[in-house]
Amino acid sequence: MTARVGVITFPGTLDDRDTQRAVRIAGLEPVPLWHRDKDLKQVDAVVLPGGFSYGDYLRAGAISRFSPVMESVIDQAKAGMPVLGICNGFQVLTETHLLPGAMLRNNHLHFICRDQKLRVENAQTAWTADYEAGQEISVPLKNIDGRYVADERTLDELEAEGRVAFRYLDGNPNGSLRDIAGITNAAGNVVGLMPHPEHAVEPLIGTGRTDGLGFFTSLLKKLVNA
Amino acid sequence: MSLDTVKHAAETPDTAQPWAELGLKQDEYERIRAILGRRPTGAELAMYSVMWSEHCSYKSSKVHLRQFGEKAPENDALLVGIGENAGVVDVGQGYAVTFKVESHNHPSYIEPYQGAATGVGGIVRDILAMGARPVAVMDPLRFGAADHPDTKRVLPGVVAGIGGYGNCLGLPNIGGEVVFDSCYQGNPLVNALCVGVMKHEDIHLAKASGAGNKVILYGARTGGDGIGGVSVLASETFDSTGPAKRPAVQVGDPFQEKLLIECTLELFREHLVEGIQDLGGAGLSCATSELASAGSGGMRVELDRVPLRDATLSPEEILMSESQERMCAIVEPGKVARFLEICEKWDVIATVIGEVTDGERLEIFWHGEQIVDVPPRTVAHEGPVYERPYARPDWQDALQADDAAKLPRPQTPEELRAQVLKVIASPNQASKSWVTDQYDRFVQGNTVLAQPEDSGMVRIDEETDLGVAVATDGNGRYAKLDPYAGAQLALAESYRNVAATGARPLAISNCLNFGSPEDPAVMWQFAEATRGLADGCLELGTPVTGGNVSLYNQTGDTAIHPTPVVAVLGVIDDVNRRTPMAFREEGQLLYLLGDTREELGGSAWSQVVHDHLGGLPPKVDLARERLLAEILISASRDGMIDAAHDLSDGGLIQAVTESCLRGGKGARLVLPDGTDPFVQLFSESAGRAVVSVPRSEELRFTDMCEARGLPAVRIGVVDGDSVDVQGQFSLPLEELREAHEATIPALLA
Amino acid sequence: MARVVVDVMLKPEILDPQGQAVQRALPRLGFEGIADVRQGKRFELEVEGPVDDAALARIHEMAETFLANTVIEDFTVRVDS
Amino acid sequence: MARVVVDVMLKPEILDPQGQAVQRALPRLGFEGIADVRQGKRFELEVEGPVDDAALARIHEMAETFLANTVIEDFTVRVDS
Ligand SMILES: Nc1ncnc2c1ncn2[C@@H]1O[C@H](COP(=O)(O)OP(=O)(O)O)[C@@H](O)[C@H]1O
Ligand SMILES: [Mg+2]
Repeated sequence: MTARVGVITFPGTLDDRDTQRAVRIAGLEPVPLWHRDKDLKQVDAVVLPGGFSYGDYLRAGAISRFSPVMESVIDQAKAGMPVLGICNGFQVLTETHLLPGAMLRNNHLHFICRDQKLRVENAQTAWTADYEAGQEISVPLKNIDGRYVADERTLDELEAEGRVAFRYLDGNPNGSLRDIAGITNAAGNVVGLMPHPEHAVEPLIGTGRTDGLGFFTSLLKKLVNA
Repeated sequence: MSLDTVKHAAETPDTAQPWAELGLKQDEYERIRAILGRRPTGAELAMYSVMWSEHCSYKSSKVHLRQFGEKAPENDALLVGIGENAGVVDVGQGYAVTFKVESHNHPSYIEPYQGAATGVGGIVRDILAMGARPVAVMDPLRFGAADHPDTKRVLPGVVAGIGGYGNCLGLPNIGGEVVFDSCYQGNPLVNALCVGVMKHEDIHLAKASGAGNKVILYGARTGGDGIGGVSVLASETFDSTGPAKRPAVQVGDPFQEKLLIECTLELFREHLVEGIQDLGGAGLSCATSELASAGSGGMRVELDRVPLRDATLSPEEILMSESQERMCAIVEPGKVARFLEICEKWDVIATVIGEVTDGERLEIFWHGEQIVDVPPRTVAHEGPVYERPYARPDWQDALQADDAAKLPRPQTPEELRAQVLKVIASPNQASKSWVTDQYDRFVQGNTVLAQPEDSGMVRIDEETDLGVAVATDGNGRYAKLDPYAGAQLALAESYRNVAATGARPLAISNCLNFGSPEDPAVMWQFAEATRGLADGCLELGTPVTGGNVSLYNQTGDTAIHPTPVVAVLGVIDDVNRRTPMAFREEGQLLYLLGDTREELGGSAWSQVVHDHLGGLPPKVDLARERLLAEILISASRDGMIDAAHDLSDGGLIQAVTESCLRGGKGARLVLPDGTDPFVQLFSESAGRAVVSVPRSEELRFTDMCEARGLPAVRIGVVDGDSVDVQGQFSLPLEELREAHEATIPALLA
Repeated sequence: MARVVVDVMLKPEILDPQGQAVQRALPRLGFEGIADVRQGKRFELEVEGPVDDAALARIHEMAETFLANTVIEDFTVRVDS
Repeated sequence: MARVVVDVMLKPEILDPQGQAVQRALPRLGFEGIADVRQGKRFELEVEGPVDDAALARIHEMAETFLANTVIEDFTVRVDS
């Protein structure tokens, strides 16, 4: 028996099918979830994929946060279910305050698409256990609202508690404070990041690297070996 | 407000009408009266004027475009040809691919962001309307001089618009072009291409048949977009205070379009659609008349049911509105409820606005009163056709006589080195990553190759690894020197680019960007270019599946260079066998395929070093292109080469530099004995490519080339961290990279 | 230093997808009774020196040629009190 | 119908690259003497019914929970005259 991973589609979500594919490649069972349904179909974990939900009008993630499915996700996340927000999904997680801080327009004001080097700072979350702390990985980055900000106190707290999960290497692509690419909640079950691990799971496609697969194999180990 | 009904028109034959303001000629207006047997109503006049415009009717170009059908090569792969929203090609395993290039030139000059964004939106709806899921976009772009202040306004806006719209739709951008030339200063060219994939049985056509079937308009509400021109009608027909100001530009909503795509694909999946048409230029006028014209019966539309964003719109304006993100579907009555349900699921507004009738007329009503009663064919398909006069311009001979061979050449290796750096760093030859990094090339998770590779390639089947490759090319400088050869060179380059990645070229689409057809010299360029393209496609066996014509790209009396842009689509059975452009393996051997002649007319070197355009473009040899393509495809299939890059503008040194930079490896070049290094490095002879061959494959590869008669010369080896031309100069990769990559950011930052 | 505010809004006849998205979301969030929402930009300019008629005229010109695209947008200029 | 305007600006301590980009471009366009530019959002809400204290309170709540993200933004609500 394998674990079931819900992948949410909001209106304007783009990377839902890609995320389902990544989940499948890792040996997990993807379960499509629709924004209007509160029912999480008994999944063991949830991924909020990238895209431009509601066009990112108003603010990225601001409108999706109020969808029915998010009520259930918030409840379950608080109860310990693994939740991963990628790019737009990360933005939704900050808007819901499951993760602290906020995401703003890149400091250079352009959309940026590139292969991005990261350091995995915390290898103990539900989504990073398959990496080593300090490991360097490369996955695609693509966004226009990717600048992570939070007040100094929050940043210090994140650092002190080891909740900065990923940091940008070889150049900060968007002005994110303290080079933060992704963070986790205190319990380590809710993780959000701007780069796209689901686009780095097959050798031939995209950047030609599979560095992103570890997110999903981490989850598999946690859920199936638990 | 008085409504100009059909009845009223019949009773008031002498009412003066603003046909001239709407762009109609006197004889065209007379023809409309003859067709109808009375004067047209305001609404009918609106429809005819917009549908008989150059943009919709192709009245100046039609007689020339016919060749694409008449000279079409025998090709079993063509499932749907010219005339539909886009052509469809069989790529095997039950899959069909549809692709097309469109232009949004003029709007992008007025409002770069929205002009370019809505250009992407429009071509994506064309592809969707064929029944396909859009899977990638490309954007061939041309701007004025790179250092002109207005280019700083237009280019960033256009790029942001293409990215803003395409990224939000989730379509990977896998290639395009960025070209600078002062001839495009007041007329930037913003062409956009979309590729879509479907199964054969999913092909949909734009026709309305089956009396009693419903006409459903769905998508965005209709507003006053893009109808600046028709306001004249409203002022003629309506209250004395005059019409509200109507915008001439359209604003796009990519989020709405994304919903429209997913919603439409779900409608197709449930087989709810009999016929479908996107709304683009000429809006509802076009969609209703084309659907009815292509179908078997007539159509009746209740125009007052159209959901509006602006309640003050007149019926004429509603008919002509170019509001974006709308589609029109023909649906069996029993399927309407389910259709509306799916639209509701996607938050897409859908309204039954009429039905297919068993008559032969297109009839449109406004609150119960008839305002249109026309034979739809006369609106949509039987518009005017012009045989515009054309003549070879009197300056053509002088231009061709001004041979680039006479230009002063570098005298020393140092001078040659400096000129190489200058060309590599020139805006046209420099890296375009400042542009392409603003486009998502990863979304959908099927991108095998994207810019700066020779062609974009996407996987279309995850089980079998079937893929398609697309490249776009055009060279206005060549076409200016000789439009017939220029069009063929664009075709040849695009074809070569597809083959270089290992894909087999199947079919083409094109966008013909020219000046005013009322100028006989421009019309001659157009006639020559279309003739060249049609002859070329026949010889290469790649049919034209569709395309677009953009005329009147000129400022005052000065036209842009004739700029035919050609997109070639190819298929590759297994994307694992694709050939990338990067030199990655030290020690691999570099072979130059094809013949290098002294051909500098229209070259990058002549432009960058001498600001010169004259002489003849490189010679076209399509048989050679075919042979080269076969070799490149076989070599990819049998694993004989690890990298390939086609040679085009900038010549050998440009290609080698790009492949070295991409792979992060240098090259040592040893040019053939007794040749002129300058010519070897900068000539732009067509039909060439450079490949990187593993030593273990050398014999097999050279045997194959020899057996098939393709010249293949060993010109060097992948080695070190500079590009070293023996006996001439050495250029460290870092210096080349700096020269190549710093130019565009410096110009636009 | 004085502050001048330039408000830039899409012309009424131009589609405003952002405003629409906000408006459509409101009922779901439990906010009824908002008939229309338009979203635009607000620029706050800190002006050195006196904000006299000449300065305002310059800012007006700046708004017209740069801050707004008058093909699709209207703008207003006012001194913040 | 009454119009209520909600202005949303980034908090002063948050970097505003859009405003900065505008400011940097001004001298090149020949506009001197602007010491700082901040760019924010302006929402125009058309309110059905009377804009009394209760309505304004609701709009205030809407701004606080939805139109602005108070982690990074400040807002003001006012009735347009
Ligand atoms: N506007 C653009 N959008 C996407 N890709 C682009 C664009 N401009 C250039 N490219 C890509 O950059 C690469 C180099 O462009 P170009 O020099 O025009 O290629 P070629 O010489 O093969 O025609 C190609 O992969 C092309 O697809
Ligand atoms: Mg090429």
